[in-house]
Amino acid sequence: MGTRTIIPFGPQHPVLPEPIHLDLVLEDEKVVDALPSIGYVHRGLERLAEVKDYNELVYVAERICGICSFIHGQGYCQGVETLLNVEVPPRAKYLRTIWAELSRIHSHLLWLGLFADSFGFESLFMHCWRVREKIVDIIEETAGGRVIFGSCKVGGVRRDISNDTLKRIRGELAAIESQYNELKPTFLKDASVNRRTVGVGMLSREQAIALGAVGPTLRGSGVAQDMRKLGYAAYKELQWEPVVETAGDCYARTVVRVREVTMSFDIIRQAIEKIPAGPIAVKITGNPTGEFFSRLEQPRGEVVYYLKGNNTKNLERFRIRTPTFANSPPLVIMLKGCELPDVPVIVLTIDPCISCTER
Amino acid sequence: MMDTKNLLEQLLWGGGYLLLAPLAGGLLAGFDRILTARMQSRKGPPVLQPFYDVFKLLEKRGTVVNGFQNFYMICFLIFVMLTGVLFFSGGDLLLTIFALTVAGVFLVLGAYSTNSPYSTIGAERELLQMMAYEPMLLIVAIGMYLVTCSFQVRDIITFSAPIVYSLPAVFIGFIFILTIKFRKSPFDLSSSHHGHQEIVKGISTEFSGPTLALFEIAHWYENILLLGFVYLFFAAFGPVVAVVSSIVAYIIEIFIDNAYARLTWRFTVRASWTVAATFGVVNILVIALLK
Amino acid sequence: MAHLTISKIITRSAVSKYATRLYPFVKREPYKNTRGHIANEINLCIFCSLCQKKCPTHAITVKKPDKIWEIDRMKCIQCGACVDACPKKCLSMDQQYSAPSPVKSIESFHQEASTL
Amino acid sequence: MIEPQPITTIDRSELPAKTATLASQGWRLVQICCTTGDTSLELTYSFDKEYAFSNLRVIVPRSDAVVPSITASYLAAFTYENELQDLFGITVTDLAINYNGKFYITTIKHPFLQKKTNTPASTMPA
Repeated sequence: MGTRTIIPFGPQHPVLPEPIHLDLVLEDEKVVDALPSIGYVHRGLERLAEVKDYNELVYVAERICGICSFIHGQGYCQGVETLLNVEVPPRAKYLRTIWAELSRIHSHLLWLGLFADSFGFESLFMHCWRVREKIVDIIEETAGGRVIFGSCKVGGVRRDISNDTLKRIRGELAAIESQYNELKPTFLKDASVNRRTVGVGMLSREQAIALGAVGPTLRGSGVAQDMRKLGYAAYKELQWEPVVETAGDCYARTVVRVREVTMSFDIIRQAIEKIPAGPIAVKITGNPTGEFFSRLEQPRGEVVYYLKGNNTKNLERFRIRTPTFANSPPLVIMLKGCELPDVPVIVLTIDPCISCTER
Repeated sequence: MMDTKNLLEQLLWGGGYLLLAPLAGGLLAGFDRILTARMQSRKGPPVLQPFYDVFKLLEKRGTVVNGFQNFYMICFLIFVMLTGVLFFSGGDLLLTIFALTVAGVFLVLGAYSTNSPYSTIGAERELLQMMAYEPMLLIVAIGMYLVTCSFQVRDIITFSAPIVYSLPAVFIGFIFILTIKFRKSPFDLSSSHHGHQEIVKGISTEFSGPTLALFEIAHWYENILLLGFVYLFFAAFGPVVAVVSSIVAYIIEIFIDNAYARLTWRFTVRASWTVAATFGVVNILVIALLK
Repeated sequence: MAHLTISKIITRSAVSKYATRLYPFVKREPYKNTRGHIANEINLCIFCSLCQKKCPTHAITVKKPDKIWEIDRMKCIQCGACVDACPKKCLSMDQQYSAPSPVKSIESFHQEASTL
Repeated sequence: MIEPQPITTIDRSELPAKTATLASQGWRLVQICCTTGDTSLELTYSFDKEYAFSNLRVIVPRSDAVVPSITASYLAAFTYENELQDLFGITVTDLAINYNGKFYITTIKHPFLQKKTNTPASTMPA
């Protein structure tokens, strides 16, 4: 047994520049224990709901995180719409689906790049982000911002995408997808990458359920659960199946995300083909009452918004359970017994989004 | 016996190395950064950027955790320079390799002296890396001795036939360990490339300002010395071909750097010993048997 | 298992032009929808202060008696809620980003009395 | 799209037993949420099993804000329960991994228990 050292991992320099801190207890290079601490930049956004008009809160919800921004806004709006008993027009639902999937692609490409960086593959990192940039451009063209869409509102969406633009975007996406396909073999088949991911950070199916893992972390361990199957937005009218891998290691979680990007391209294509004409928003009257758990699938996994209205302009309670928060306990378990160089790799496979967690 | 002309020539080469190696090494580093950037679809910095960086580091205030740190770093630089002088003035190849090891040991001592967990792990990894590449370096020296019947660089360099013809497998093995020596992926273990990976630059974490500048300069000296080894394999083709071959070897290293993920130390040691045992030893046995 | 799977991409990148833009020298044309900064056609403004009420970050201050409309660029999040709310449509979303600044400053628009 | 979201109100003493049953049936812990009332705190424990969604609710008075931990059946609950301790001032007994108030380091103790006030514009986050 070697001497035990505690090596700090974060909050200043974790794999992705976000403030999560892990105290790694090492024996030589073996991690015997990992203790996470968060709360460095907690913003108390949940409390903001109690003093802000429920229409204004969309802007707050979108800014919970810069990467999964759209789905935060969407989840909040869906929650309020349910409390108000409002049905969103079909075109708005499709537009939400398209934007949500665009944001999933850009988030996954961002993750793939950071993941490559975690095992020291700089060129792969750069190339993933080069492809991602094209998606971000499409987002800016359609929504006005690179990552903050500002497009959702209670009752629908704030801006339309014309059918001509949608057709052109479909063509652009095909070109982007072929660029993306060039990168796939490096994640899936490259010997040096596989050596760093296969068999690293094991999480069994039973552990994943018991520890409350969500999203690709859960699906990488063989549980076919994707909240899009709940049928919000336009998902129930489109053809798709949750991506599942059974190995439960870092490689499986990578494969889940790699395949999900392809699936998102496909979902957008279907949505562009099927999108109906019509209004994009309905008028909102009244105040939210009752309580509702709005559950959506973010790029990082299931996100839960608990909304409780008391028939005033402000919500009584707005609680956000972000995917990274749920994936932290599995992370601690995965880290036990790994080697130091595997720490960044394992931390990244849950796709940590600390700004979400520090809502 | 050493006559005056010979001595003068040695002094010239040794002095020339001391003066020109940092220039060439810095330019090489600048070229490396541009080529790496282009491989990543970026434009990259100007070719003189490494010099700007070092001058900037030299201007900064030095912060040290332990007074010995600077002493060790200066020793590291001096020993790398000494090694280079030994090599370029046509000295003993074996002595060169051992002097280079001593230089490496000073670097490790410097990293250990800071007591930081990151540099301690970096230093441990550096030692493991030295373990990994040493056998192959020795095989290079032995192989050259078997071919040329001398350990003296001045004899090896004037040998009539290209050494790479006799030692092709040893050359491949040498290129393999060059990746470790150049601190490039997949073997950049002791100083991770980016500041935000698990050991935060590892061995050089606690060096800053002028001390870090010395580290960079030593690295330039070291790179030129290592390319000198490559030169030896091609010396008989004439200086132009040999220099071009060395540069091509460097480009191959940059390519490998950009095409691989970083691997772990266990794999590094296993792989480099396997390469040394197969490529190196087999090549040497063949040479020995044919003699 | 395969080696050098990325070699085709990096070789092609090495010999072709880089994908990055040399930003301060080369600027991309903003899109029509790009949310850059809020502009105010101050002479049309009626100082109803609806924008001030709707602004989620309280970046806008309307001083009706002085006919001054102020925006704190550092607080503004470019959501466009004020543009949606404006009854006279004098507020608009400009496509250029507001310039970065080391200090917080409030931009003031003052309506000349003569234009009314 | 509205799925049934049943909420069963139980007494806090029943909590460990109920969650143990759910855990053995393979339900996944989705979240624990606390809503502050004037005199009471309302805790909601949400579970999921193959898209089915179910909740347990425990209401405790503010003056006696103590609940048993469910980390015996759901280890992952430690993050939520530490959050309850740090933000809502609830004492969670038998907590497996207890940060003792250091999970969130806040300037105000138990910030979510503070009275709702209309934040003046000057203190709004920029």
